[in-house]
Amino acid sequence: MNRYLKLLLLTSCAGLAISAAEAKTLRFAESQEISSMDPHAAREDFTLSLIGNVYEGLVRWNKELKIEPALAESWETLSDTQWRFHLRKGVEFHNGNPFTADDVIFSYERAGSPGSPFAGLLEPIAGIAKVDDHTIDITLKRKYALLLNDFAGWYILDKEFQESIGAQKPLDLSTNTGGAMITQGIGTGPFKVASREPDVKTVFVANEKWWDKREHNIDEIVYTPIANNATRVAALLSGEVDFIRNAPPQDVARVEGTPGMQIMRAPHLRNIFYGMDQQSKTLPGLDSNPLADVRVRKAIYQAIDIDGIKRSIMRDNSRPSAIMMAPQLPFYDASLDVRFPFDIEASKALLKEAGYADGFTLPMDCPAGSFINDEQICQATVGMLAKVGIKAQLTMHPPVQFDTELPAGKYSFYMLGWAGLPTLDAYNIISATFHTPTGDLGAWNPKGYSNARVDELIPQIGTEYDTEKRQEMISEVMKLHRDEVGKIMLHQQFLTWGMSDKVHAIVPADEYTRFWYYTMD
Amino acid sequence: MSQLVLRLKAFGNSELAWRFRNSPPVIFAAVALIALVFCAAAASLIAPHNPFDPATLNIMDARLPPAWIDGGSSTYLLGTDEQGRDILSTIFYGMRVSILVGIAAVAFSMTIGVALGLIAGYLGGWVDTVIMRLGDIQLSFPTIMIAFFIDGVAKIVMPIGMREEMRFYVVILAIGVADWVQFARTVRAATMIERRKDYVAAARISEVGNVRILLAHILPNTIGPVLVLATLGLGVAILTEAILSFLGLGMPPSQPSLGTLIRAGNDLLLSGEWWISLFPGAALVLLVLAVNIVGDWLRDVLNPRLR
Amino acid sequence: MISLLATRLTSVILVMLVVSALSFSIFNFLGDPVNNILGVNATLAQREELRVALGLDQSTFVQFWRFVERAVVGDFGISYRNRQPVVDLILARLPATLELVMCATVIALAMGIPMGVYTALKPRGLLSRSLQFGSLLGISMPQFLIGMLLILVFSVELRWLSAFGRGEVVTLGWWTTGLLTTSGIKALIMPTITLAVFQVSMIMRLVRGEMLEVVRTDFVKFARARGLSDRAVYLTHALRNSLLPVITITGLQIGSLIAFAIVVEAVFQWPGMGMLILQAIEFADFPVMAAYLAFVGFSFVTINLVVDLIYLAVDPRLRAK
Amino acid sequence: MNAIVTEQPLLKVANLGRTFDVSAPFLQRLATGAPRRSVKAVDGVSFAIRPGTTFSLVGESGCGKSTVARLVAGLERPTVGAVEIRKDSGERVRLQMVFQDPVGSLNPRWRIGQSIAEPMARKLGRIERRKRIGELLVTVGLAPSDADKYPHEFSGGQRQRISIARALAAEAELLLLDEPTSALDVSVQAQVLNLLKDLQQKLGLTYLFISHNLSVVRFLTDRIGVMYLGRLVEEGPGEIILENPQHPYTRLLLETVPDLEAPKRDRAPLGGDIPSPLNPPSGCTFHPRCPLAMDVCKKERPELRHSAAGANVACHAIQD
Repeated sequence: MNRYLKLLLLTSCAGLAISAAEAKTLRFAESQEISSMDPHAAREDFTLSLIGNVYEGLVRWNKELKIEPALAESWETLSDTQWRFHLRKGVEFHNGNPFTADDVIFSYERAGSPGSPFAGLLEPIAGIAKVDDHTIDITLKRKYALLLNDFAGWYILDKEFQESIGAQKPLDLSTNTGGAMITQGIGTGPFKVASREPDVKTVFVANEKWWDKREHNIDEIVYTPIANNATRVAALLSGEVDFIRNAPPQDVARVEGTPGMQIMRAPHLRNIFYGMDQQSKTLPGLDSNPLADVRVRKAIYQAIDIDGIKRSIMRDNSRPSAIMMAPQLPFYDASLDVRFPFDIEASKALLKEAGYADGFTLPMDCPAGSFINDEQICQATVGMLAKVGIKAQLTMHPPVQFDTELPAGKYSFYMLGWAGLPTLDAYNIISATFHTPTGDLGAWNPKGYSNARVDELIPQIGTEYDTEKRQEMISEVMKLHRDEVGKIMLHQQFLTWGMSDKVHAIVPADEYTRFWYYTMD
Repeated sequence: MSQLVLRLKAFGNSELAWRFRNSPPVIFAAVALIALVFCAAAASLIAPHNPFDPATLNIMDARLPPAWIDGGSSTYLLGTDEQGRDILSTIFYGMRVSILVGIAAVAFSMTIGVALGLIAGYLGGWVDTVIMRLGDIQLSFPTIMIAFFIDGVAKIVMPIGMREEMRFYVVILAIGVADWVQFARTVRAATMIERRKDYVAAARISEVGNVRILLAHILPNTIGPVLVLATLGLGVAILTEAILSFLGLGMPPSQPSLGTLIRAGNDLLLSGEWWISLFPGAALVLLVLAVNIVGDWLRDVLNPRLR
Repeated sequence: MISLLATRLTSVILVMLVVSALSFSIFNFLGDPVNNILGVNATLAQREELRVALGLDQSTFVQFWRFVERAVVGDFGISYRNRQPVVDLILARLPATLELVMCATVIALAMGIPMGVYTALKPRGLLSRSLQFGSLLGISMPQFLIGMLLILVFSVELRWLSAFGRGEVVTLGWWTTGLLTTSGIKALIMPTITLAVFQVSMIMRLVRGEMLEVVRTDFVKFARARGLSDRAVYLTHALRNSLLPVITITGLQIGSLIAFAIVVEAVFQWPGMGMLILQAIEFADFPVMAAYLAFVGFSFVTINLVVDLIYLAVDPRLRAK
Repeated sequence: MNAIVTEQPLLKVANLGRTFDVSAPFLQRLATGAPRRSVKAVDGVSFAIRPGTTFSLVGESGCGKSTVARLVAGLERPTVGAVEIRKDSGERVRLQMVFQDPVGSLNPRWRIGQSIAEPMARKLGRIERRKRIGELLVTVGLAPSDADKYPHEFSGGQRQRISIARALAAEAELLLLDEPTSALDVSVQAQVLNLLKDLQQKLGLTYLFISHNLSVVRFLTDRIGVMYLGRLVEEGPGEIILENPQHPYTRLLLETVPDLEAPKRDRAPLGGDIPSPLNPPSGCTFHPRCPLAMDVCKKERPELRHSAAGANVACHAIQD
């Protein structure tokens, strides 16, 4: 028994040693777990980012976050509401099946089916018609400017494979037909799913038959979720993983100071801000709503020492921002991105002018763990507001509760962050967080900022194809929102990816891990 | 007055005091405990800063190392945390919260446990069965699970603005509820013995009410083991609060306990700013250790079976 | 015996009902799983649709009743987060936690009993006093602190041991074990120690206390009077008599070990049931939470029962009653 | 019914019965199908005590005599029958009890002054109360300063004195003495018995005296009741029963009375085993041990009847 055990251990060790010498394995850890191998089952950025190496859409984002052809080689607009896509020929799914128009139509019907998280994304589409095996015509319900952006997040599945495993529909929690896609998935992408144990590890191997030119040299990716920040960083420092997304700012120096380790930084699309109830007549505990007064909002804004937060809490891994749009997005207008200065005296003067010379009590709600150092930022804000007489009463919420209560309009003053993913366009941001809540618009702006002109411009921005006109409208909305302090902007977070210096990665502003651009020494 | 002196003298000559004088570690622990409790109780008087007056915080002073290290400031003896709070002061204040939570939780479980134990032991019958079966069920939930429950319930019943303020009581409840069974069992067993004793019968013949019999006669005769249990429970309660903090169910950052401080410091463990996590951790271990040493000693000394 | 089983059976049913009723009454307020499933961009109509599909629109009572109905036949629904049947999920995570708990228990017994015997035999020795102090320290430190310190020393500084996960596991039927591979055993070391510290201290103190007490009984005094050496008296009589409470406490502690495994699993990213429940809470994954609670309640009652039965088997006096 | 009618008794017990439920727990009964079981600890006991006299209940341990005392004291509720301790005026007779165990009868956490004060009238002030405690302590032969001591500072005999003082504090008219001396050394026994006798003469107290020891009873009693397995088997004036016992059980008891000169000697066992009260013999419960047993004894239970000797006897073998 003992000898057998030893033998077993020896062979397994030897096996590991050999494979490590020959193949390039990238060991990757992040706090979250892939929700599902079903690319239509969860519309959540981390999962889409990771399984985006397995599946592809008609188009994709390149290194510079520009749209480039993927499964569609080219496209043209037949009219304002009709698009023709020419599909790439000779593409094979991981199981060897050829990629055809039927797969696109199947994937449209699947992702757009009722109950699918992607139904909203594909909502502008009226129908898809097959012209031939590699040509399709897409009819829109109305003029829509962001079709290609949306298509980058809509992945194509193999019709035959899906039918063979009985997963024609995504996310059917009542009958569990999606269960088949927990551990397997067939796409056309640069990596194939080799094995998967949920919450333990997922192994991807390179797709040798990928249609695109192989820039990467990675043979295998081993993904392990590690939820605890300190444990994850420890795993990197101890050499057990090669790559972690989101090294916490406080550990950046340690990682950089460790021989053989590096930090790669990039600004993230996400802007962090405080949202405010500007519609209620009164706030809890008060007989008025000071936040309805633009002077009070500006006073709070100017009381926040954003550079102090940047230095002490973010450790210089942030960029204070004035508009809710990252410079990496199209239509960004740098001339607008100018903050009101941090100025306690000005803040006090504004409060006095608004009739709150003695300050007031302000309920404040923050998520614990949704954004980088959210808790510390909120705590620091409490201290800063105290200096102008505003007594903020901070409550921290678990994200799941926060995300439920915030849209329900239960908070008066809250922290939120918005990136504009996966559309990568200002429309996504402003339609969700600037528009007066009506129907599906303004869902994340409950009782918040409301401006008739902004509400009028937002739908137009969604449908305008002319870039100059779009630029004008977006700038106008951004300026109005900034000047009226619709939100109190804080900063743009930085991505700080920690990795072994053997890894050569690219860090895009949307935080997606596009492994087909990575190489390892 | 002179009687008090006499009593003190009598106590000084008692076996308890003798054994105390002859156990140096216990003396050390007792002194440490008194010192820690004093620092906690007098936090607002002796702490060099008030970390909970947000208006006094200066984020420019954040993350300063302890005074004896380069870059440290003598204003902040043990350095500052990410918010610019003085670590020494946050430890004093945090210890106050930890001790209060611990004592209140133990007092809560003791009160419930003793009351139910007395009732079950005295009345017997189906009341006893119900209470003890309830205890069995209670024991089927680990403390952490109960904390999750109570935390969840608290979120239902409390309006958003009150959640943070009420957290103190919620945490006490969560820790306290879990622990009543051992008190109840101890007291019940003792009560069942005491209630059969003739002095209880004598009281009943003298038409003394049940409540008075329970409180004046039986309770004092069952309280010895209860107090030992309570001392030992205090250490566990303080530790439990720290564990709950780690899981995000403990005291909030706006009124941090030692556990909250350690949880916040946990994220900085690898950052090189070791003082933010190390000192509160050391304070917690020292506090619980001192409580446990004293409790342990009391148990040995007061346990008649070990005499 | 039969009455014991009958009493315990009622208590199992009671526990399960109370647990699930309680969990259901609070689930709806922990947060809405729909957000997590559909993402932030979902429309109101979509959210509503999914809520109806999941039955979340119905009253707590109806949801509870449906849960009980299905749970009776072993169907605990499908996890919102993992999209897997909850029973499969729990069974998949069970080996990791049980292996951890069992290893910790074995270590606790293997170290705690000799240490307890030793400190009872030589209460005044220096080693005894150090062990005594060490045991007090062991019950005075929160587990997550021990775990993080171990990681800091053995993973980050020395790079000897793995900071996370189970290493390579071998599958035996539905069970997975890390005990058959080097990496698996290396991965077990730190979590096991972290979990066992408290138990070692407790068992040591328990054995010591019980032995000191047994030694004072007439029975042992007679043995001594018969001319048996102290060592023989302690090891044969005293130890045997003090093992009964050790069985009880060890058994009962297995339950709380499962609970405390939550903390250890969170620190070491151990893919067991503790991680599962933490993730479920984060995600508002009600089916997993309900099933986990029911499962933990069930194991507690079962363990209690087993302990009682062992007690009956070991102690003939109780059987006579 | 052979209730003994006496003029104006202070305590009257009529057909008193007390049954204890000794069934297994409900679930066990359910599982094993076992029936409910009960024990008749006291069964159809009747007697009365005139003011200022002593009535003694005698029998082996487990015969139900202590239960009678507890029923009289109101510590237990009778299953059948009644205890009448009201005076003609309707006023309730004040009663107190002195217990067998001198350790358990006083709350160890209370100073004895506090224990003695417990049954005192509520209206008494602090100083009066203190004074009264002192008097009572002197009455029972202790010092007033003893009031501040704790029970563990006293000997067994002293503690019984304290219990008596507590009984007197309530101004009790009826004292239930439940083996008050059986836990004491013989010399101390005598002191306590003398004290009781003195007090009866001085204060005109009425005693219900419970004892298994006929030699102690002899010292104090006016009437005697002999109990066997929950029933009175013989009842009558003390001198008659002690000098001329009729019931075979009483005779047996008297034969085995320990000699006062050799008190520590083990008593000779009674012939035969005491039957289980759970499953009492049919008819006369004494018949398995009775030298005079006849066929009728196994079938019919004898009732108390007046005997020629002057006592009331429940025995088929004793004819008028």
